[in-house]
Amino acid sequence: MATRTTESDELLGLARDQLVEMLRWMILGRRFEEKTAEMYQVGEIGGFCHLYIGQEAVAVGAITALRPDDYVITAYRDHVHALVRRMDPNAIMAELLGRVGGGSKGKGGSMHLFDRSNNFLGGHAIVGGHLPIAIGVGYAIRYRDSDAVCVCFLGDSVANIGAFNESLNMAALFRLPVVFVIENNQYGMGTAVHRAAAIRNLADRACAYDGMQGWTIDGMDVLEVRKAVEVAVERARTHKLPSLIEANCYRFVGHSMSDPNYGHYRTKEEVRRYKLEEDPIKRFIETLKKHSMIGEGDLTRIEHEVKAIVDGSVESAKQSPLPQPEDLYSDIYAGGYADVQRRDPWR
Amino acid sequence: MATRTTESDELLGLARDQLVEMLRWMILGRRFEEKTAEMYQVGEIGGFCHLYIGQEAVAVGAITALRPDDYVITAYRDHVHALVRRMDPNAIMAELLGRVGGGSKGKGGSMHLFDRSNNFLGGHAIVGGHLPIAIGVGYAIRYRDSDAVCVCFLGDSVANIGAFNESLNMAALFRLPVVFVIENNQYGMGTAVHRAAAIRNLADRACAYDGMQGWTIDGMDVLEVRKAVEVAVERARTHKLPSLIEANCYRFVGHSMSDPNYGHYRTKEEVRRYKLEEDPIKRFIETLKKHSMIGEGDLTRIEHEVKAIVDGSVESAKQSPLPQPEDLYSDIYAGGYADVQRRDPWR
Amino acid sequence: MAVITYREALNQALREEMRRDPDVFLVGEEVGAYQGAYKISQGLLEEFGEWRVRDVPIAELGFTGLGVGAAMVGLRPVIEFMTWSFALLAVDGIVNAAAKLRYMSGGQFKIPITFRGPSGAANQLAATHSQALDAWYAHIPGLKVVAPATARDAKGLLKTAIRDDDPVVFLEGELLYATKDDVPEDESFLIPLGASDIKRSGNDVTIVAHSRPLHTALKAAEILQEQHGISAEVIDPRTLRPMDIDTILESVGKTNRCVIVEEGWPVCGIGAQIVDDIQREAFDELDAPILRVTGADTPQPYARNLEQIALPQADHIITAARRVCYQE
Amino acid sequence: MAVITYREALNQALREEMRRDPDVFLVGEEVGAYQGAYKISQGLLEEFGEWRVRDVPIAELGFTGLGVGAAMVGLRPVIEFMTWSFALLAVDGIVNAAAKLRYMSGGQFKIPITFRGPSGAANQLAATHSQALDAWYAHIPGLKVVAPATARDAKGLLKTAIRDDDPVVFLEGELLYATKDDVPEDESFLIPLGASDIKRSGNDVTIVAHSRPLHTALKAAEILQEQHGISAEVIDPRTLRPMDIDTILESVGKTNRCVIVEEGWPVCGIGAQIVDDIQREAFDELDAPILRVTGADTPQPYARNLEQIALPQADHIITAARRVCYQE
Ligand SMILES: Cc1ncc(C[n+]2csc(CCOP(=O)(O)OP(=O)(O)O)c2C)c(N)n1
Ligand SMILES: Cc1ncc(C[n+]2csc(CCOP(=O)(O)OP(=O)(O)O)c2C)c(N)n1
Ligand SMILES: [Mg+2]
Ligand SMILES: [Mg+2]
Repeated sequence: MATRTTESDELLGLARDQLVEMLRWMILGRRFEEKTAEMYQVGEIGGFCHLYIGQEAVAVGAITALRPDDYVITAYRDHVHALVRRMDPNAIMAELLGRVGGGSKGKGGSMHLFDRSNNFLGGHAIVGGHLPIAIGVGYAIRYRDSDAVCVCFLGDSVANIGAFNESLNMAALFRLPVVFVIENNQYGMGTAVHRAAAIRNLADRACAYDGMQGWTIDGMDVLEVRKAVEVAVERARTHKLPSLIEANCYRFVGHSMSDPNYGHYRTKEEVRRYKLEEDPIKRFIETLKKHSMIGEGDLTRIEHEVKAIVDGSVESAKQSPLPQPEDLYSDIYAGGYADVQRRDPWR
Repeated sequence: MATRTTESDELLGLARDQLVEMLRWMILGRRFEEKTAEMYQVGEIGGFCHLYIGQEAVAVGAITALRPDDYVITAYRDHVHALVRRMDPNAIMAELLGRVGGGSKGKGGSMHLFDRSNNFLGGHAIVGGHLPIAIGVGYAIRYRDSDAVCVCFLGDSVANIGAFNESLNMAALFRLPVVFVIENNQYGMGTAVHRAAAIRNLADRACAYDGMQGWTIDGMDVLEVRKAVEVAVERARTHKLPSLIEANCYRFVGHSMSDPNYGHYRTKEEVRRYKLEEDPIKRFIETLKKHSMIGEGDLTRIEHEVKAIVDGSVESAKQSPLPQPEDLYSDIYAGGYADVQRRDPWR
Repeated sequence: MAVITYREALNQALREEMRRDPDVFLVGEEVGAYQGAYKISQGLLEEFGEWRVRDVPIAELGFTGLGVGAAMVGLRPVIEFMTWSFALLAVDGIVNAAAKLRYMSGGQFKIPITFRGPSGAANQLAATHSQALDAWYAHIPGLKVVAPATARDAKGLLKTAIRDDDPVVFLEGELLYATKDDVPEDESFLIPLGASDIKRSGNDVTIVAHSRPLHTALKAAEILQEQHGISAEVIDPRTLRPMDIDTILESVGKTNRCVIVEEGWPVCGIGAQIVDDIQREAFDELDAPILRVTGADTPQPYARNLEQIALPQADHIITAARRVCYQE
Repeated sequence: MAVITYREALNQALREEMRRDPDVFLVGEEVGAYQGAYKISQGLLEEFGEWRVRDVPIAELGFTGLGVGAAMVGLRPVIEFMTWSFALLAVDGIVNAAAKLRYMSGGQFKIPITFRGPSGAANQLAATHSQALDAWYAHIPGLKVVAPATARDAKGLLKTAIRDDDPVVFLEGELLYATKDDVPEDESFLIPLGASDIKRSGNDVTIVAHSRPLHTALKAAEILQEQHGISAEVIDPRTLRPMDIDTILESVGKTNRCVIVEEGWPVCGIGAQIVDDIQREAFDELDAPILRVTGADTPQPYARNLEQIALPQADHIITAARRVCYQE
């Protein structure tokens, strides 16, 4: 990719275990999404469903750099972020299938995953809608004098929306420990980044906020992502300064399950080339092999483990019952919703 | 002021007539606002009423740089922009008094002045709300292949709101002939600029948009404003490129008629110093005198003329009748509003 | 006449109006190169070029205002929201600018703009993406609100909306796009705003429904006739503001009973206003309380089975209709 | 008890709750150094410091979300809108985030946030600054909506709202801030959400009114009694969602007549829902159609004389009440 600046020949001083763990997350993410696509195609999953295939290096590189008490928030393309943040794969799959065993009891669906116990704050489906929420989390961290940080993932198109300016300005103004990670997968739906954003590198928009630092990295290189996020997290944790990282990446699949892989907006050839030359999993495996960190045996073992998890999640999800009609009215208000039957005797 | 970079010892090649005309607009603006304050204090004017006293150099420098077929749009602190854009002073004053002779027949008030015949597009009271409108005007100009431009005035606080990012990005992306003029009067209501904006010079936010150029100028110097706007207008007219000018200025009065001149947020001393040292009218008179462009006689004549206009506007406004009850329901829909009596028989 | 989809009908309306009037242009996310997220604008970029079919960044507030500004200086923008749920970011532009500028300027500026896009629930899009805020827009003086249920109405009403000199909120049914209907090919075919349409005649009960629930109501009406001997008259107001309440009153004058159906939430919904209007103007005609069938008073759930019961169902309407006929 | 203003009552409520619970904090434009645009937060910055009384840039969408995010991780933000008209920029955060997050997360996250600020018309602020969008927020499941008319209610209800675990939209009357009332000083004084209050007893007609129009209704009730021999019962629902409709039904059961007053626009307003509820549950009790007195169905005009007639007046209420009593 144009933005690949440094060849990650260093392993950031990570132990073999850690590196293999990262690879395992990436493969789990990939296989989970492939299974999700399958389940969508057979009609077990409905609604809008946005897959992360091709972008795994970003979530994995970033989230593995965090502590358990840090916070993660993202948009609707959220399955892999949730997974890597250790949300139970069974709960994710059950959510996709609309079952009570889902993280949101089947009420949220693909775009609205949440896992409170792992500080995974969603899964937000309105473009840019979660940026203000992220700074609120950063605010709460400082309010409590904690040294946690909040990592907020966002799509490239978010750089053009109003909430971006309001959120980044306040993050810089109040010195909030928030790391904004733009997943620049080159397109917002069918719109190439430069047909929407009047700026070459989105990270350069950090220039508009004193105290905010921005940098553009190769988001197909999981170690480069990890390194950048570690720096940004340190800025946030220690100096209470926000950052804006633009991770250039690529989605190998359509915008959502209802969109084609390519079409008016990008060529089949382009997609093929990225898959062939830039696949973050392939690239990471190469790096690891070069450093003799893994062998074929490890890969087989990982694929095996991952398959068990993924298949298990479907198995488990299918066992989970559908929500009951009365679940329609739970979880709206804290104290329940007594009054509703009066105006709504039909249900 | 800190940002006064060049002493405007040049008169930009303007003819004496033009220079005196500019001074005349400034003095008219000042006296009109003083009269407005008076009328507010005696209860003839109601609602929120934001005076422009101290900032005259910005509107006058910018608007006199325009052609009649250009467009002007601004926020709620709009009386002087309307005046300089040649809206009838009688219609402005009648509007402030809530009379049918007002530009909006008394329905808009101080914050919502409009003069279609002079391409004065308002008078908008929601902070940032008119920026998207301004780019729509720019869009229409290009749609029609016209070489008009749209000058959009905005307060300093607007740099922190969402619409700012959306509008500047689209202006740059579509190459719209829009000149954004930030009237940085150092405060958004009671908030000093740097308590709200995480950036030293607001004009530097142009850095976030390729094609946008930004510069910070001394907005108490009418000739510096005029020069900068001329450059920006040329960029827009000829090259279809937007600009962001930050004119540093100061309001000598409270945020609105219901706010004190100073208080928690700024000292009496600060206000005094600005009035003494930075008054844009005094400064312009000095410059003109230095170049022997005016004498005391001219000043007396201008004050005299201006007084006649201002007093005349009050005279005329007071003659204008109050709106009739039936006016409540006109100007809502193009074809009138036939149905209303049914649900609203009380009025 | 030709049988075409609601989607094609909207496309025809846009194309015809853009051909007819060079001031009409379309703005929205993915309306151009991508041919529209729901393909409503298919082929328009190719015919009219990028200044008249403008892809914009995801910036709902910004491009709403872009439309308002262009309208102020005489153009006739059509603003497409990818869905009306995203227009929540743009309500300031719609409510505080578009709806009020004529008034605040004392009539100096007309704002001939059409805001359109899919509204309501689709298939399991869940809470943020499934809402029918019809009542919100109907609440606002200065706006007109249209919600067609058939391809024919969609075409005739969109053409009228585009020609209208006021801001029109045009609510399309996301799940109606593929439905088909006989639609006049005649380019002069227009349907006036503010005219209800009696979609089915009947004598025993008046059912008022718009947008997708109209079809549910029609289905319910058939079952009511066949299984319960109740003859239902089904009226589609089509325009929610201004609303043609007279047609409804006339019907209620005949049936003396009324059920109102809508997909939106119940509290302060469209039906509440219709109830108010009917009881005020036809108090003595009513033989039973008016009942309402609405979307469930809850954020829209994702799970398919919950989503189904959250939407107005024929069963619900049948129960309500039988109740106002004192059959239950 | 002490006689204090509505403004002071709100200030007391905030102060008491902030003292009681370190998780409560206030966010808004000018709430700190400036002491509040309407001085509701007078003295709070000095007592609680800048992290608990936070001045923010003019960025309604941003600081609304800031509150929602802080609430997600356990704080109890109070978000002040300088006026509710500016919240139009923030409805996405209120409606698509705050109101839905509990549901979309299957109950994992509670959102204990209070959105508050002045609502409705003040003195000639004109169209963009004068609107009572009570019905909009009442329409939304997931929100609670409160609109106190007196200093006492303001204090008791704001304290309850802040302690409530759900998002509460708290609509203050801009023109009520200076009104005075007897208010308990006791820090444990709370008024539950969802409880109407009978502000005046009567037998001939029920008048329902909230926020500022309550006072207009009370004035009308006096005139009705004195000049027309009509004894009006005046009920303030105080909470618009959930609404205590039982108290209203009981009253209508006695009076058999009802007039509903609100400052907001008529179409799909609060009153429309109350009409719907009454006619559904007390159809046989009604001796006359329910009539509504609302804000005029128009953007708010600037001119003082027009503004006056655009707002509900005692005269309007008297006419309506006499009409439902068949005196006219
Ligand atoms: C405010 C808003 N407008 C439009 C949409 C519809 N929409 C969903 S995703 C998307 C594209 C977003 O692209 P990007 O931010 O680059 O993220 P990516 O999908 O590439 O991960 C659009 C237009 C939305 N969800 N929210
Ligand atoms: C969206 C919005 N929020 C808040 C307000 C209230 N308000 C009116 S003017 C103002 C200050 C604006 O300051 P600035 O932009 O610097 O302009 P100035 O008044 O200094 O000319 C505020 C907070 C508003 N009108 N609109
Ligand atoms: Mg993208
Ligand atoms: Mg300012």
